[in-house]
Amino acid sequence: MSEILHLQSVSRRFGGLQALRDVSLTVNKGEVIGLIGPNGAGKTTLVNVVTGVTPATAGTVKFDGQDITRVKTYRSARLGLSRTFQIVQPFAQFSALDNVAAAALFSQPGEGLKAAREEARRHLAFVGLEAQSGQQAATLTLAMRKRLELAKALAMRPKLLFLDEVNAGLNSAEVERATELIHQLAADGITIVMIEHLMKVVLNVCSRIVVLHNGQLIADGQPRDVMTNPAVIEAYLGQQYAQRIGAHG
Amino acid sequence: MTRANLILLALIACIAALPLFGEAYTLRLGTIACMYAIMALSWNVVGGFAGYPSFATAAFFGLGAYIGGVLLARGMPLTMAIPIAGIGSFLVAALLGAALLRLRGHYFAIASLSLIEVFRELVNNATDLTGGGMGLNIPLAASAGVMADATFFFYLMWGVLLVTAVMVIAVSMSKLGFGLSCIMQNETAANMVGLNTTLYKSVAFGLSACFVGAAGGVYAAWVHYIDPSDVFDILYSVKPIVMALIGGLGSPLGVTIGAFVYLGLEEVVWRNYIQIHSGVLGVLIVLLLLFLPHGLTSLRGWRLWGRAKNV
Amino acid sequence: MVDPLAADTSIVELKGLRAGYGEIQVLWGIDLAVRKGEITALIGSNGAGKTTLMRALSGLIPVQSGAYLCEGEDISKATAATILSRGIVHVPEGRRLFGAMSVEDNLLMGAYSRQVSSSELKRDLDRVYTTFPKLFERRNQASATLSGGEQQMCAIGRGLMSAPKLLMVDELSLGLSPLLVEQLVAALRTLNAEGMSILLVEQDVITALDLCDTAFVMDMGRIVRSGSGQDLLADPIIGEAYLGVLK
Amino acid sequence: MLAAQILINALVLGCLYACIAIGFSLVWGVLNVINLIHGSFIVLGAYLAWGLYQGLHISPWYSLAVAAPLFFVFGYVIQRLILNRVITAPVLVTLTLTFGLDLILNNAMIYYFKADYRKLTLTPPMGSVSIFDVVVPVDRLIATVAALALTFVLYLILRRLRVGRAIVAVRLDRDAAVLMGVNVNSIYAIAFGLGAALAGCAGVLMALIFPISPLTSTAYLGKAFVVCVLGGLGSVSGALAGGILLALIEGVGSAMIGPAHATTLSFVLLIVFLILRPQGLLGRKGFE
Repeated sequence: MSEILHLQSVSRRFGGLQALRDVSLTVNKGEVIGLIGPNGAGKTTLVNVVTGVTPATAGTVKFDGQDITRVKTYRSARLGLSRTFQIVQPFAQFSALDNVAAAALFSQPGEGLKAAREEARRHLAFVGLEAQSGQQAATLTLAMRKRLELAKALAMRPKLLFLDEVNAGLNSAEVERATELIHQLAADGITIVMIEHLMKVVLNVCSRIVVLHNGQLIADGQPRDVMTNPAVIEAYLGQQYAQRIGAHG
Repeated sequence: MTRANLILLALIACIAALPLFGEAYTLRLGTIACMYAIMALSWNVVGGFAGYPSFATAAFFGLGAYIGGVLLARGMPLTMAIPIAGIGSFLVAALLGAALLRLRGHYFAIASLSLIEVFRELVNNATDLTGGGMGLNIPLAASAGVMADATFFFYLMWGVLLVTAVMVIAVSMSKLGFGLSCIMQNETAANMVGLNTTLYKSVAFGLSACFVGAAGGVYAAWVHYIDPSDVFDILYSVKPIVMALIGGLGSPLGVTIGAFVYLGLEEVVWRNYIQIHSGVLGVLIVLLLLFLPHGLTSLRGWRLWGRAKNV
Repeated sequence: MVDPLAADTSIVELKGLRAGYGEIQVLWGIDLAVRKGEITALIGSNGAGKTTLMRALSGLIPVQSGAYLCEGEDISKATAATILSRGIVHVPEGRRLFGAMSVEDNLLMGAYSRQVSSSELKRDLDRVYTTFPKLFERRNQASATLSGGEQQMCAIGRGLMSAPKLLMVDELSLGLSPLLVEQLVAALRTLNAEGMSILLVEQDVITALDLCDTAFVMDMGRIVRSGSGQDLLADPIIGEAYLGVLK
Repeated sequence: MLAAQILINALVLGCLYACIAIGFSLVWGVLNVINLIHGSFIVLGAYLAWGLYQGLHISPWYSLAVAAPLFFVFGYVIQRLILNRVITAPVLVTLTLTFGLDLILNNAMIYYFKADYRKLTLTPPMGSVSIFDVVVPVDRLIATVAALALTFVLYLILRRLRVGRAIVAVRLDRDAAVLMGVNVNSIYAIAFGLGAALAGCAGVLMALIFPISPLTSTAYLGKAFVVCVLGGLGSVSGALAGGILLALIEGVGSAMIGPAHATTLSFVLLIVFLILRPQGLLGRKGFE
């Protein structure tokens, strides 16, 4: 497998707070990685560092062989790095269609608005929002906005896709549907790194799990190994949860 | 092209007929109307489309006036001096924009406001070039009589307005306008979809300065004499905002109508309350913001304008 | 559904409460009762409306319709200050400490709206310091410089300074290590044993259900289940939907 | 001795600048409103001192006691009746509104007092003293001490009084303050009133030193801007640091490149500072 993303000793500080500490991580093409850890462990910061929103204070980030540590967000987006936001970030006054069209339009230089809208329609169909394409983004339900976020990310023709809590706030049926979409994307060859709290989804979808705790990487490996790793149980899952997995699994 | 934009062009075309009814006063008013509309439309690019509260209009109006004025005073023909004033303003604004537009909200507002101060002081101190606080005399372009001059400068200002309107309409229909709208709604997301926000904002800032600068150049030639406190007047920054607020932010037709309505109010106030005109202007601003938060469009809610056009 | 005797035994009761932000409605008719002297837990996934419910209860957002009763009296139109004066105290999600103020100043802000003598204030302060000795050590330190767990202690302490009858804690365990959570849980148990009613919103469902007497499960802005903590822990549907337990 | 001269002048002037800026900073920090009337408030305060001295022979030191409550009420009412209605609106609206209010007040002053410059001259004059061979007029020195005292009074109000703690709390976290039972609307009005009172008192002190005219209001406002940006928003210590820094920059700038460029320099610095270090020199939140 060839690597697509490589983090070397990445750290990020916010004033006195060390949000990421010496994180090294390699993501290979075609993998689906689950990034887990307690709230405040630095998962979203990690995504922000890679996408250039808050650049690393130390260490290097390489994407597709290119050093992108100091590259601006819009550039890394054009290189094929896209993400969804934990707190959805729609263009609130635009229609769903124009939201996705914006993503297609600006991530591919040279694209025209008309072609971008055509393409957007396809992505909306893929996430099941065709019927809402003319609706203003602010008026969509949370579940729909989450899917809109996904459609936007896809319209950027990503090589690597970060999904930041796409299932948060969704009910079971919606989660199932989102999981199906992720499976489909993985089958299409998109490399995915997902931050997720629902262990059911993580274990169902991911081929590898990475655990962050207090800004440090404490485990990285096969799902079953990680779930039985004592450090992970201590920091994240808790004894009771581990017992339950033991009992059920 | 949307209906509102077509109406805007039609409106501007109608104004061109003004000299037919012209006396000197009408022409003077018409020239100022065009100048105000240029300012309001230009401000709308950065303030309405991109959502950045710019108070820099006066800075670029003054800059353009001085670029134009100095060149004219050195004997350059009008046909070259005005475009240079516009292009010069565009370049200065675009460069400054790259730095200033990293700021948001209050901080951007203050920074743009201080540009006026900085430019004025620079002009004040470059006495050799600009005449400093003594002001700058600009030779008459072509003295063919009072009326002919008035008509000439009216059409010159009108021409700049037409170009400005075409620019603004073109922006609103282009990828640039779409991008600015993205920036206004959610800049983080705009960056994340691969939009070079710094570039877009700088271009928008440049465009908002370009035609204001050109108008400044025309103004300098028109009035033959400028001094720093006259052209770098903070009111030139606030007026376009008030016009845009009257007409409704973001709509080119709205802000143009806002400019005309504002000028009408200003004329009435000037004539009747010369001593307290700026105070009355202040009252107008306060009343507008408190009672018509969405400009004239708020009136539709009162059913007074039930069948009025959708501005 | 609602116990006719609830007015006597419940400190807070909601009947068909609706609330939201501007045009967006989040809560679609909430019925629940928080009984005096009990620990009540509110669980549910992210975005189910738990925090919105808390904000409505403390008056940060207006109640759009429905009844909000405190000890039998309708306070659905009351301001945040009035609600606070009834002893309903909200420890918000994310702690929301006044970062530049010292720990002690934060605690004193908790007593802002109480008209009490300084000796009484001193006594309450001492009580908080007894409950959380860590805070005493750090009383002159700016609260922004505290660790996550200490911040949560400070936030709860600030809540205690408002003399609560009902203490509402939103996301007790957020971002804290299991050990710290255990300490905080122990502190809440003690407060409850001393007679304080507690309403707890919690992401960590197992902790919440273990701790509480009664629990309500929220989903999509509605209460979808309720019962004792132990019953809900054993409920297989809850297990699957909210605990993420593997089949 | 030039260095000592510049330094002492900067300290004296810096305290006055801090006093000019402190009310502006308070309003900006607590209400998140840039109060463009601030400059005219200061000028109005100066006229008050001038009028009381010329008309009733009341010494400016006593005028402070008149100005503070008067301006407090003035500010309180303006906030309650006008500003509060748009307090949640975007920057553009609040800024334009305070600009409109400033036009009204400034025009009223021009109408009544005319635009010419007046001077409040104490009789008999207070003379001057020399500190380390640097000559400083006594009235200016006393004004400086008074300015420092006013700044300190605000610090005490915010630090010791219940209402002061509430103001700080609202500034730090509005929602959390509501949860403590703070009535935010009333705190906004009080903070605006305090801002106005500080401006009025600053004006009284300015009357002792500078000529009085409605035309000077923008200069005061400009100083307030620069001080806030240099020192960081919303702290007493930040305003002091910003004030002294600004005075120092102006002093050194005047000495090196001539007084004509000093203002330009400070505004250029303002823009540079805004871009590089928007949190200001001290970069701390709150009024601690």
